[in-house]
Amino acid sequence: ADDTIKVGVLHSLSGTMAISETTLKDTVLMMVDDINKHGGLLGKKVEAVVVDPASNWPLFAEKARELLEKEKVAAVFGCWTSVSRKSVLPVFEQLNGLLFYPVQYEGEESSRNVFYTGAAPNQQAIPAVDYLMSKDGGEVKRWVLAGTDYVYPRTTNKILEAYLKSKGVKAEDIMINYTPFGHNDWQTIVADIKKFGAAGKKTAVVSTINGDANVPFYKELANQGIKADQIPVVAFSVGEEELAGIDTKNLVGHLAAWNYFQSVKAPENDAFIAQWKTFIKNPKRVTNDPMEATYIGFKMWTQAVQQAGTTNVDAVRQAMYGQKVKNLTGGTAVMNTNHHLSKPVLIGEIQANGQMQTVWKSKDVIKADAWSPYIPESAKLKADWTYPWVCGNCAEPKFKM
Amino acid sequence: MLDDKFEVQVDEPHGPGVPAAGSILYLDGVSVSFDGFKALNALSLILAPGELRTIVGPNGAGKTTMMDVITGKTRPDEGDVLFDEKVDLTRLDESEIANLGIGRKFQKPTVFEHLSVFENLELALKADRGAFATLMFWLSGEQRDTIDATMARIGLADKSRHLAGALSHGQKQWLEIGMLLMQDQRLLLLDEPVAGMTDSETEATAQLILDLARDGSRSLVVVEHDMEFVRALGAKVTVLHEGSVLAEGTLETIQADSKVIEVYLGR
Amino acid sequence: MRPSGVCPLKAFRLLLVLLALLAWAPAHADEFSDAVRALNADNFADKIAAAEALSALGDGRAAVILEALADGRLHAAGDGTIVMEQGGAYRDAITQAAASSADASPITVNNRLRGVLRGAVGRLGLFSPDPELRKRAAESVIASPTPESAAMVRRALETETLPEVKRMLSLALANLDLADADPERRKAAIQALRDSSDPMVRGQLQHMLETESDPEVKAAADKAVGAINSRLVWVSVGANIFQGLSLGSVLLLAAIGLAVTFGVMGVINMAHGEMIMLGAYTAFVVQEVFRATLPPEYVGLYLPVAVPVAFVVTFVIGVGLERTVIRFLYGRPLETMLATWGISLMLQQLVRSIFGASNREVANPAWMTGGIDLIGGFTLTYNRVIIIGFCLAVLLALAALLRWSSFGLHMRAVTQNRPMAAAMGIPTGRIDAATFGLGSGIAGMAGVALSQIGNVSPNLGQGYIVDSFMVVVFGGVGSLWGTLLGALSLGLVNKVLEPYAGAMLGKILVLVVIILFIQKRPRGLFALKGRSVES
Amino acid sequence: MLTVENINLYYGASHALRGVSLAAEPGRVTCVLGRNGVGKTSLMRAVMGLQGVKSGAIRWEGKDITAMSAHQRARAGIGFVPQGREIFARLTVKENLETGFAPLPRARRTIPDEIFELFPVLKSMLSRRGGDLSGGQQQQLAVARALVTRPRLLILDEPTEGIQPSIIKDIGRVIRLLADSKLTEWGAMAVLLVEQYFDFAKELADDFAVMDRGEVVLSGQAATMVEDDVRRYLTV
Amino acid sequence: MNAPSLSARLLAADDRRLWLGMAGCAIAFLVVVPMLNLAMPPDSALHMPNYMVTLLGKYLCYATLALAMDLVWGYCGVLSLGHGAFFALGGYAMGMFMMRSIGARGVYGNADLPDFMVFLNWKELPWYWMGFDHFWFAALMALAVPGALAFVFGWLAFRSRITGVYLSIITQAMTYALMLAFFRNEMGFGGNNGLTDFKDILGFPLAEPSTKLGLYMLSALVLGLAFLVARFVVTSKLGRIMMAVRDAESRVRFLGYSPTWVKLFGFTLSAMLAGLAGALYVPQVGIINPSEFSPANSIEIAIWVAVGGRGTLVGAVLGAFAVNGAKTWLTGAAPELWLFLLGALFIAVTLGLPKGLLGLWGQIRRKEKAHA
Ligand SMILES: Nc1ncnc2c1ncn2[C@@H]1O[C@H](COP(=O)(O)OP(=O)(O)OP(=O)(O)O)[C@@H](O)[C@H]1O
Ligand SMILES: Nc1ncnc2c1ncn2[C@@H]1O[C@H](COP(=O)(O)OP(=O)(O)OP(=O)(O)O)[C@@H](O)[C@H]1O
Ligand SMILES: NC(N)=O
Ligand SMILES: [Mg+2]
Ligand SMILES: [Mg+2]
Repeated sequence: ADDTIKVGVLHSLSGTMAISETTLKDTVLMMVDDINKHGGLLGKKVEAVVVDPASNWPLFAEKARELLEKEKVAAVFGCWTSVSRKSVLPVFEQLNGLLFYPVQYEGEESSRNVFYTGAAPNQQAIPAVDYLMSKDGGEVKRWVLAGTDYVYPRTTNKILEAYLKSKGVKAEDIMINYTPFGHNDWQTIVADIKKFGAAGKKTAVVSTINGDANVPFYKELANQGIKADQIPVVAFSVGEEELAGIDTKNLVGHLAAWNYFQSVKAPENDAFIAQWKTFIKNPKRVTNDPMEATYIGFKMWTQAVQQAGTTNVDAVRQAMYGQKVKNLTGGTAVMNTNHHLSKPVLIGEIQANGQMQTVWKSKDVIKADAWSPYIPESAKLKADWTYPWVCGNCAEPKFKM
Repeated sequence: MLDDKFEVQVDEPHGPGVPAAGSILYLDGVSVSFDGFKALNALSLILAPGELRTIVGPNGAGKTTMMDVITGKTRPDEGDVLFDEKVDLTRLDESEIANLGIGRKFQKPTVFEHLSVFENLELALKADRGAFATLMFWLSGEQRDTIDATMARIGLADKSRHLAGALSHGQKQWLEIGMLLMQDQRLLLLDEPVAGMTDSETEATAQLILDLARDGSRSLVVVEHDMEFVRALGAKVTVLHEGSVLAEGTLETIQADSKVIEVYLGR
Repeated sequence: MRPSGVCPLKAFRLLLVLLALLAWAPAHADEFSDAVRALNADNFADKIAAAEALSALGDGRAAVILEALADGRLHAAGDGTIVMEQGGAYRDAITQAAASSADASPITVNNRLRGVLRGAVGRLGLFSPDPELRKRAAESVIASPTPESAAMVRRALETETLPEVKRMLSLALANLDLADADPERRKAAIQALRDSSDPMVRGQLQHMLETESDPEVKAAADKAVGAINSRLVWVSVGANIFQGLSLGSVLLLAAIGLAVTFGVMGVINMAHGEMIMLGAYTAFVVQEVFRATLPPEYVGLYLPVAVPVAFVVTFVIGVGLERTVIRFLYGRPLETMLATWGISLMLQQLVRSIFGASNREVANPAWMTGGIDLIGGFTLTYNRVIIIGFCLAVLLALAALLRWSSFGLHMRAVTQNRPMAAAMGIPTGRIDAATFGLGSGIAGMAGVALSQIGNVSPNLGQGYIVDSFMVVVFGGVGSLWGTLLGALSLGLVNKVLEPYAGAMLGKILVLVVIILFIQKRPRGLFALKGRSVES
Repeated sequence: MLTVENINLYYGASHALRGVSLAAEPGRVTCVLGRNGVGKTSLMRAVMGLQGVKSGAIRWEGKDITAMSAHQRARAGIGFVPQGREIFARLTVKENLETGFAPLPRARRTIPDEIFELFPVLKSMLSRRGGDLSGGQQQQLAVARALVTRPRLLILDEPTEGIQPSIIKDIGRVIRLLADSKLTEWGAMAVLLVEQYFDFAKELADDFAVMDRGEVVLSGQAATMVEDDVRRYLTV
Repeated sequence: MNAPSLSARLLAADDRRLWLGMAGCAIAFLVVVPMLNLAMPPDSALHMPNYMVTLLGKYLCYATLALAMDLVWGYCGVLSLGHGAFFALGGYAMGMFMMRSIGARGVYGNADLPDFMVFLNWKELPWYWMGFDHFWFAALMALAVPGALAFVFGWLAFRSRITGVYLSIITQAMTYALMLAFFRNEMGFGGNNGLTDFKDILGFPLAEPSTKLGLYMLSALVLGLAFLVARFVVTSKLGRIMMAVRDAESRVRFLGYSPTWVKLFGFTLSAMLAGLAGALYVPQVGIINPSEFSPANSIEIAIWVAVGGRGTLVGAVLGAFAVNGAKTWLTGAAPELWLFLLGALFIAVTLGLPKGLLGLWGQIRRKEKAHA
């Protein structure tokens, strides 16, 4: 009807990715619920249209099309894996839809129809490595880059490798290891890491291991007795939600780098956590970074809609640029013209209670690089959707000044 | 007389060079063992072209195993199996052997249960067996008549479109015999063709087999325990026991043989 | 290059320690409490300094406090008092008086501080009267050698009486001596270390090869590295075999239940993985009940309780499924695939609706955590050892049941020829239900075990189903020994290939091995031969 | 005493048994004759409970067993030797025999010695898989297996098929002995025998039933039966 | 062989209803749908929206795939749990063509290399990408690669007399191994993301509704053609031999036929049909990645066939439409419950309709007859 504004929720509720994505669906529902309680948007009720793309990439595209063409939603909040995003991208571009993508990812993309609210590699990976190289981080000299074999880890590791080498780390001090999705026998790899770390130089593991593979990985780490003060593991895909599935008693001190931790003390965060626990009716449920990204994305979208006075995609897009939302860690997130956010970077150590304790925080928010300066081909490109560039991947502006 | 015919072939010493000369089927020193149990023990047997031979012997004597060896289902541990004087059957697989002209009816009737009686016979029909040829195959009127005639002969004319799986035990036996007829092979191996048939059907089957043997273009090996049937065939009888030949001769001779009575016929 | 000299500040601190130790008298009370209070500093650098100062006091009480700090059990109250948590009770760290934890918040540590604390605790422990503590201290000195420990270790060696601790201390000392200025000492250290199989030692010696100037020492180091290397090769072979067996046991465990429902009954049971999953969730529920009702020290017992509970739960579910769905499908094995696929979808969603989509935490009980460090940095982890034992026990029990019990005989008879079995007086319905229940029950028990090494989520079963079918078929359908041998050999092959090919390629190669192997044995490893197969 | 009363049996739309009635008494051998496909096996399977009947009743020892499952009938003392042997192919000979223990109380779970006297070949093959036996050996095993249950009604569907002459004679003798309760372990047994081999049947039978096209067309005591009448139904 | 037999066979096929049905479907899919899409005003109730056309196009590809599956499973008795692999290979072939067509329009503007290669520092195009600039070559490969893989794999397996579950499992191993292999970025097929960002096909922009309609109609034609080919095969004597092989493979040998070649023919033909379906599928969904190789996908194909009715070509097509239609509908209408509903559907079909949905049709017809 005309008195509602529909938003699409495109997160897998079944299949392998349901583990992570279901929470984000609930987050959007909570936000929608909240805005309706506060009088809706432009005087209309917001209605969430939930579909289940079932961790099936072609189904993502099909459902995206359904949301845009059939349900005529004003915006879609969804996707987790990069491949699902790649799958829906042509649909959003063809139908001029709006996708809010809330997960940290490999970068190398800036679509007119997508707003990326998760971290780009320079907002997560590089600060984490910097920290480990610092005195507080243990002055790490030797690196294991372990990841699941797909684009996000590949890209991140490529960037990190270039970065480490630029900092004088020798090739023999970098070990790169890839494993299949859902890998669950980590005996050999953990033993190898142990061996690699026994060469007399301070060693750390940078983990871009994703999803299901993490629990067995950490269990094996704990059982083979790899302690955080010997060989710390810093992860980019392990947050509170993942830790809730792991007994963290023996993992205390291993690290994670994100833009948000539940443990951060800030009034916005306290309110958000309380709201979440009430909404989900479970006082034990945790919050995590992609939830914050979803929160920021949703808030920004509502602000932009209000500012534009319409849900028209082109108008909303214009209104998004420069849009500010108080993030949950006490700072302010800003949407840049490259469709990515400026965010703070936090590094935390895992605690026995499954929470992260912040051990380092960036002084200021960091602006996301859509295109990494550490990849030669990419370094030439720039994303800026405002005049005179108006482009997601250009070496020069579209319009001459 | 029959006896004369036997004499020519039985004890004729073969030259070492061409031991299988003049035979359609030649088994020499064939042994098969299963986990140490010798099912066939240096079995030797020669069949002349056009000959009809009955084989009897106690349960477990190795009759079916012998047919398995001839048709390529079981590989012998040792010994020669030659078809048509020179073709070494131990090197060929089942379909190649079938294409040489050896057909078989199994002890336990095996037909294609999800095909109709007609289709079972159609598949057996002598024709090019290649994959492409069968793809383009088109049943001629003549061939259809042959099938119809065979169906009539095996008493299943009214069951033409019935699935073979729905036939009774004895009907399946008949269908299998029908399939054997359709193939028009040079050597037919029949394992207990009248098991489960009534006496009159048994007689009919005997007649059918004699018809087949009459013109001398086919050779037949028939295994049966039914002595009436064996008598009706009136052919030379080989008695197998523990995997080798125990006795050979006319039915009368072997029926009088005390060893045969002891292990097989009983008193 | 290691600095060969010792900087003055550190030397001074060391002196203090030595003095304190010689006197072995509690240091000035105020000095001690000041140092303890200093631990609650604002930044990690100050905390580190405070910890070092505290340990330098050489006060016996310091060890306990530093240990508590490392474990995150040291709290600072609003008024600045430092309280220590021990087994749920709070005491004032300085006065040992009982204290409340009302407004106390834990003093945060980071890895760097943790490392310092560990070294400090180690050094302090060297002189403890408790031999266990001394042993642990020696271990920690080996693990994090600092040049300043050397003198201390030397001193400790003089008084040490326990041969084992003595041996460890000399190793630790040799380790430290590798950096000594005196080439003779270095050489002696190398001699002492050449019998070690510790990759850490090798690392140090290798490092020496690059930096050592004395040719004689260098040669000795070279020889020692060679000796250690050749020993480590064997260690890695042994480790490989263990890992292979362990992976094999996981595969086996996942597959045994399927060996019954599919191998014996012929049901293409796509819901097998979900039975494993249900078993794992049962473990979770049992654990939660234990956590809610029992004191912490007994919670670890949830595991042995969960095994039979999971068996019963999944047995009952299996029987229910058999009676309502599977039994209408005998003789139509391919249809069982369709129906059980449907069941599997429903069970996944059911669990998702009850427990949520995310992972659930199932903790290793303390007795299953960690492992024995064997030589060469190779750890025999307890959970894997226990799982190997468990799965062999399950397999043997099942084999005995199938082979010797009349239930086993009836089960085989029924699955081979249902109408005839009925005509023999065997209650086929009951046997079918019990058999499917048994297979499901075993899968459930496997789920409990697998919860100890992997995640517990609604997708758990999907991760095992392909492998399970692979193992059962590769081994030869219907043969338990085939399943055993299939699982172990696939595990071993995988682990032998992995170091060369990597996890990804290794797995691909294993699949290729299976495909090729089946060509040679079209009915699996343990194929039945003869006529009986065809009929 | 077994009585079959007016049963009708269908395979889908095809009417395989049409109002068949039959009786088999302890101490007597009742022989069912008929050409291929007339419904003999269907009748036996109906009695055993392996094939449901649409109407009619089957009574055994006074009880209506029409609704009973096959295994309950086995427990009620009915033993079955099916056509086509139906050996448990992957069980050993010994295990095949032991499946016959199912309806027995624990104390009686032994294999009677008479079985091995009758079928000596089985004794030497106890550990061979049933499916590996020759056809005739399997048939012997099938008979032996049914005897292990110590039935009071023994159903034999063409038990001599594929068996060597000497053993056929033995089987004939045993059937006689069983019916006459001359064997120690068994009381007087009712024997229901399907046979194509007329001479064998004639020698054994006390009662006859001849079937044609799903119906019993001739029945009565063997002594009063006219051989030519029977033969007429057996020829095509 | 003699040419008249072909047309004679196709026309003589006894079931008139079938031909009428086919004609009806052809009109519905090739005339009615495009008309409803193009000629009806968008706000009319009869308008067929673009997304529906795309959806139908996708189903048509699935239906072709199901048909291929039914040919080997329903008729030859070979339960291939790796058919998704052939589909995916066909899809990759077409994807490679479309990838090459992007040219310098990729994000890094490299005319010689696809984006993912640029970004992973590939210096030159690997040899196995050669030729994919040409449509005809890609189209040929979409048939030849699955066909060749099926032929080699089948030849090895059938020759060794691998049957039943053993065959199913090694086909599953095959697709699983391929999935892992295609995951590897070193393979040069874009790793986990696969091939994506396609712009156009043969100059027709993929984003255009008219291109989508064209692809849809092509899919319908291909399905019709595949149906005719499959029907020709199964009604031939070869078809009956296939069924005989399915029921009693060893017995077929004693009749002188070689099951190896019979099955190999069916398997290879089926793989090629699957490849064709994949090649049509990829431009319509806009992405191809290794998840298409996942064992679960292949199992699902078997499920479609079983739901529709195994061993009946129409059933396979019906099953593909029914299951996928249900999935589309339920994932939107009942996102939290759809697995329950779909699972229940599978169980209900197995228990209630042993011959699949098509069996239901048969049952209804029989009832009607009984009433008449
Ligand atoms: N795979 C096997 N393993 C063990 N023994 C076997 C196997 N196959 C056959 N035998 C044995 O080999 C012997 C010969 O069997 P075969 O079937 O050839 O006998 P037969 O002469 O045909 O008997 P029948 O008259 O009963 O049909 C039998 O004793 C049988 O038990
Ligand atoms: N499972 C079945 N489905 C359909 N029809 C069947 C089935 N079994 C038997 N029939 C049909 O029922 C009729 C009776 O079969 P039955 O097996 O009882 O005959 P029979 O008298 O035992 O014959 P035989 O002497 O050949 O064993 C036959 O015409 C047969 O075709
Ligand atoms: N973008 C990710 N984490 O896949
Ligand atoms: Mg035989
Ligand atoms: Mg019969």
